[in-house]
Amino acid sequence: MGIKEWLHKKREQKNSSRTINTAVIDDEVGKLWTKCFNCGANLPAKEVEENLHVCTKCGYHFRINAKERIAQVVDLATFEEINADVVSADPLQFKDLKTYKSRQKDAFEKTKLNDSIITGIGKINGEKMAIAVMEFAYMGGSMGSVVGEKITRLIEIAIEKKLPVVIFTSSGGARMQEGIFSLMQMAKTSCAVAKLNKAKLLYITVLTEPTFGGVTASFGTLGDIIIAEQGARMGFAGRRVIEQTIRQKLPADFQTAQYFLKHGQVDMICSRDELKEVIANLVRLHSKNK
Amino acid sequence: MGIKEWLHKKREQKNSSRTINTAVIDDEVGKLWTKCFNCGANLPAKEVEENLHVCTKCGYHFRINAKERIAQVVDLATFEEINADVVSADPLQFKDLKTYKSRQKDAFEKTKLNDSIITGIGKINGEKMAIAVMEFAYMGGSMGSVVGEKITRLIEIAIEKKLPVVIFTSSGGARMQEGIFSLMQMAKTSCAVAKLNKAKLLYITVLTEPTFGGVTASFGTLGDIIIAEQGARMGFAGRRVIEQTIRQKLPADFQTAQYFLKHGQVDMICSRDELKEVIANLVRLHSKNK
Amino acid sequence: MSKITQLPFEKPIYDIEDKIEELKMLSNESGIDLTSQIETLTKQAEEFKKNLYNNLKPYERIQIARHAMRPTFLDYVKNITTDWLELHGDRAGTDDRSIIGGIARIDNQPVVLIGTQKGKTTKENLEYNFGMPHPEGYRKALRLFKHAERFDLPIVTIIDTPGAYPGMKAEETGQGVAIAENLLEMAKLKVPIIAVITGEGCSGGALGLAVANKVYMLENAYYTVITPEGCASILWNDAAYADKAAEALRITADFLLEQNIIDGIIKEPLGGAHYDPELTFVNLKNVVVKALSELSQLNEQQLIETRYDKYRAMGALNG
Amino acid sequence: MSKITQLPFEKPIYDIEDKIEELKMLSNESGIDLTSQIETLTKQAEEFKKNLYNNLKPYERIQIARHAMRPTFLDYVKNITTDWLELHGDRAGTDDRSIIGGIARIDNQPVVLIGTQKGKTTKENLEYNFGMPHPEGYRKALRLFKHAERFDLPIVTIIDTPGAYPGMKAEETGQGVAIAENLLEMAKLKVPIIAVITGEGCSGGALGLAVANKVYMLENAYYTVITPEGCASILWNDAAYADKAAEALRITADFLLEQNIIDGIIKEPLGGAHYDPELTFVNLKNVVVKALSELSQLNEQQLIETRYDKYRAMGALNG
Ligand SMILES: [Zn+2]
Ligand SMILES: [Zn+2]
Repeated sequence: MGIKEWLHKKREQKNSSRTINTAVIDDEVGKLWTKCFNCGANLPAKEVEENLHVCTKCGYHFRINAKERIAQVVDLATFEEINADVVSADPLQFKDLKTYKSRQKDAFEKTKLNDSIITGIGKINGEKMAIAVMEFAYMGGSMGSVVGEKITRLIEIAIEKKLPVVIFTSSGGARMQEGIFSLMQMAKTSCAVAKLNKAKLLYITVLTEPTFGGVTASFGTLGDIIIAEQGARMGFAGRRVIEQTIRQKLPADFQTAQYFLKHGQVDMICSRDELKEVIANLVRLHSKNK
Repeated sequence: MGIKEWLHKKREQKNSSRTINTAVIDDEVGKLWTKCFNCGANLPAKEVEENLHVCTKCGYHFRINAKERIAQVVDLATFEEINADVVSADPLQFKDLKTYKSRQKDAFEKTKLNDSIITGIGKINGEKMAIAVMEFAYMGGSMGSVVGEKITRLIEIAIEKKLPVVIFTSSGGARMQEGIFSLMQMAKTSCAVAKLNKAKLLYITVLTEPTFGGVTASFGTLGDIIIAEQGARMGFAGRRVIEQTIRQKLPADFQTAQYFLKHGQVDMICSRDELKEVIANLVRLHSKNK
Repeated sequence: MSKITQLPFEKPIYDIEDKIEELKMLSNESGIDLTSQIETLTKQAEEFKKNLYNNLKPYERIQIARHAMRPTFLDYVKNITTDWLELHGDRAGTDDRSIIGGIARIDNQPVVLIGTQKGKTTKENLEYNFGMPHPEGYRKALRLFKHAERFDLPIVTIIDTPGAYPGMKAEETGQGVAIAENLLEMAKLKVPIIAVITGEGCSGGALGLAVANKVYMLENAYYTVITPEGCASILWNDAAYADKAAEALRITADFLLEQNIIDGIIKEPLGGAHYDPELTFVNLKNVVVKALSELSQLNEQQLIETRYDKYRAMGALNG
Repeated sequence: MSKITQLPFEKPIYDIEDKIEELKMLSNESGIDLTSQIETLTKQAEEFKKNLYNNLKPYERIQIARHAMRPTFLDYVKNITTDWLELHGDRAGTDDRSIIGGIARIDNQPVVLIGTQKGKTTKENLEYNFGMPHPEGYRKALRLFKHAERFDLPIVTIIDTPGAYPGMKAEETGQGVAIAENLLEMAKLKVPIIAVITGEGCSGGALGLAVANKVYMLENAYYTVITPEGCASILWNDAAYADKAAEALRITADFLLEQNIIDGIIKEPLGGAHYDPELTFVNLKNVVVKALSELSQLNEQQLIETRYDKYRAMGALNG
């Protein structure tokens, strides 16, 4: 199911659910009741969804998938996906306790995506831009050849069409199953950002829960403007690895968006409902004659 | 007495002092015996002088004046001083407990210099370069209009003649008696360095005892290569000001060359006898086809 | 607006005003007509005020420049811009709160705005470190300068600082080199730079944000190589001679304009910006808008060259 | 040279060599002629060695790459350059000792040399943090990259690191963004960049110095997205499966050359660089000198474009 159909179906469901009390239970839309991880409140799933998957009691931001993100931030019916069919060639024929191929298959079943990123062109509050959204549910949003290639192609299109670029990250890091090819995507995407810089086009990254490893150490933190979504955690190394290394418990706020703001690594923190407006505003502030 | 004559006289003295036992006592050459501030040793002044004014017992680097510095580092008879006659106009007609004019007069008497810097063109180990040396004995090496102007002119000549620039700093900071004009020399010299950068000419600064305030916060730390002379102290704010501000005793090594090396602010520390060779080597390493 | 804190030299004004209030009360209570006496006294007060404020001594201006209720950078942001978005951090470990930067529109023109921030309460002052930046603040500013350059945005800096912070950590992370690098990089920037000194413009700490195409000062701001207290404690051996040092250092806007150190003076309401912040905002905004418009006529090369020439000419020499 | 520490998989070799020594001693003591037996055994030993070292498993190579006596960055500097001058510090508070940089001549050509440094003793390892850089190390490298660019000097990086340090302070000061900025800036540099992985080339920590026009590996070096131990503990739930992970990750030079990830392999003496460091220095120097000469033919634009194209092409895709 492509993005367009999915969005269409979702809107239909939304409309229908307004009139029908016996809401359809759907994997993506969620269950009838949602329990907030943060405050423990049991809330009607519909209420939470309509609040952008933010707890109506405490403001906790639930993790959302890439399609939901696009539905939230991209103007209705303006998103044109590109390069949806790019898939990894499994260059190492990787196998641990499972084969990479079987993990890919499972991830596809779960997300209906070919890899952990959706890219395309669309409008955000009227501003046309090149947009990428990572999907954490696909193998932890890990970056392999497909992520690298799709981001690079997106940036190349942005340069061609003179569009700003916004990327929503969500990733545990590199995709080990692609070995060195995965590592090289850090270089590849950074090289693409270098070209974007040269073209003087605005590049915004939105770090969402969670953003770690190779994504943090490449295109994720190369934004001209770096926004952290409220409640997101981010960093280079994982919390457990660090605790093992330094043999010390880490403070509770370690690697939160607030921590990264305090330590000068993100330009701002936005709550989910601010994102659209802030992104569009930033684009306008960086455009001549706007 | 110009530099050339002074160097000439000094060399004569040096030669003569080798044969005559009853050495002439001269303000510049120093007394017969020199007591080391560091190890307390009483050493023959001549021995210390011949050792570049470095204690032969403990390696302590005595502060030397600008002329002595030039004699030490510039190849014999190659130094051509420029802009020796530039003097300050006393724009504020400044007066505290004494007038600026009288302080200038005293400083002139003490140093036979018109201000706290000597600039010129000369060779260091065979490499021709634009050279500036600050004179701490002239009002604490403070930077007023003359220092700013002479450094700027030196850099302009270096650009014209495609020469590298080396500046030996020694300064307590800005010259208060010139008020805002003094502050503006920080901007002026930094602007000149910007032009030098654009011309891709090498700029070396050698921070010697002591280098503080406005010089540290402008041309002093803008060297492509920053060398700290062994034993020099340096910093932005003075030790006492900091102790008063933070109400805390500072560690003994605070603001030493070693401290600045450890804290990433100087490229290297050189003992006095290494300077000539290192500077010349740096120039050669940064020149095409050498 | 909360009651304005009175400065020592303003006491005579407040005394007269108290007297007028007294007479008014007396008149009300007793029914005696004191209108003409009150009018006379009011006129006298006005005359006295004008005379006082138009002949301020340097050290009195300093007290106005340091007034706790003087508008701060964020007050200017709030009142002269739209669409303000603060951009945090040096991308290397620190978001120094004493220097704040961001992007906003002034009169519809997007600009990068950077300023030193002071607090109005003790809590705020601790947060903003009394407007005294660490090296990381200057590095944040530099990051934003380069951001502005990449996107061809003019830069406006608003400066009110007693100086860069003289602390141990600040030395450790390079207060000197951080300021020096800002001077150097500002000299190279390809976009218009406008600096406004709104309160205290002390030493390298102020200059680190002020290498600009156009530099303006509020009427009661001061711009100096060293705080008068610091100067007095060195040259008079006693900080109490700050008033003498303030005279000697020639730190006021009129002298600096005369000497071409600054490019213009922004009028303040009688008695200082805090007596009528709204008017101050308008005055400052008008000057900035005009400067932006003038500088927009210059190309990159001209911006760099005129900025260079401006500082190249500064100095007072014989021979 | 001090005695070489033996690796577990080398035990058979050392056993045979011990036997040969024994026979020699026996022969000396007893006067019995064992020459032919010794010769046979020596030949066998040689055969066995060749066979072993030419068929190393990935995890055996890793042990060689990690050998405590393997030449370090400063060994290469000492042996392949002249006029070395170390340039310290990030100009912002720190001189990270795990990344060392400076300027020197290789075959008379001035270059900027930057490398990760490991120690050979515990004391040295603490000083160099086991070759694991903090963000400040990457920032020092970046400063020196830009220095090289200004003076048109080629850059040579020598990499041997188990990865960027995963510590609290490192997160605080931006390990991620520091590496990312190096990748970005290396992509933009107008001078030739040559990277040599001499030992461990782990993860972003290695890549942060390795976005280059030419990338080489020593024969027994490994280059990987994650340490085999880290990979095993995640995918096999047990770091003890590191040998399996090392196989699966395809981390050896021959595979990486075949896949165009690297541009060449630098021969090591039989058994690894530490068995004959001198030969290793010569081999490495020859490769670097040749690469410098080749890259000197390219202009700025070509250097940037070919570097871009190289990384642009990396990835394994269908469709
Ligand atoms: Zn909640
Ligand atoms: Zn001594």
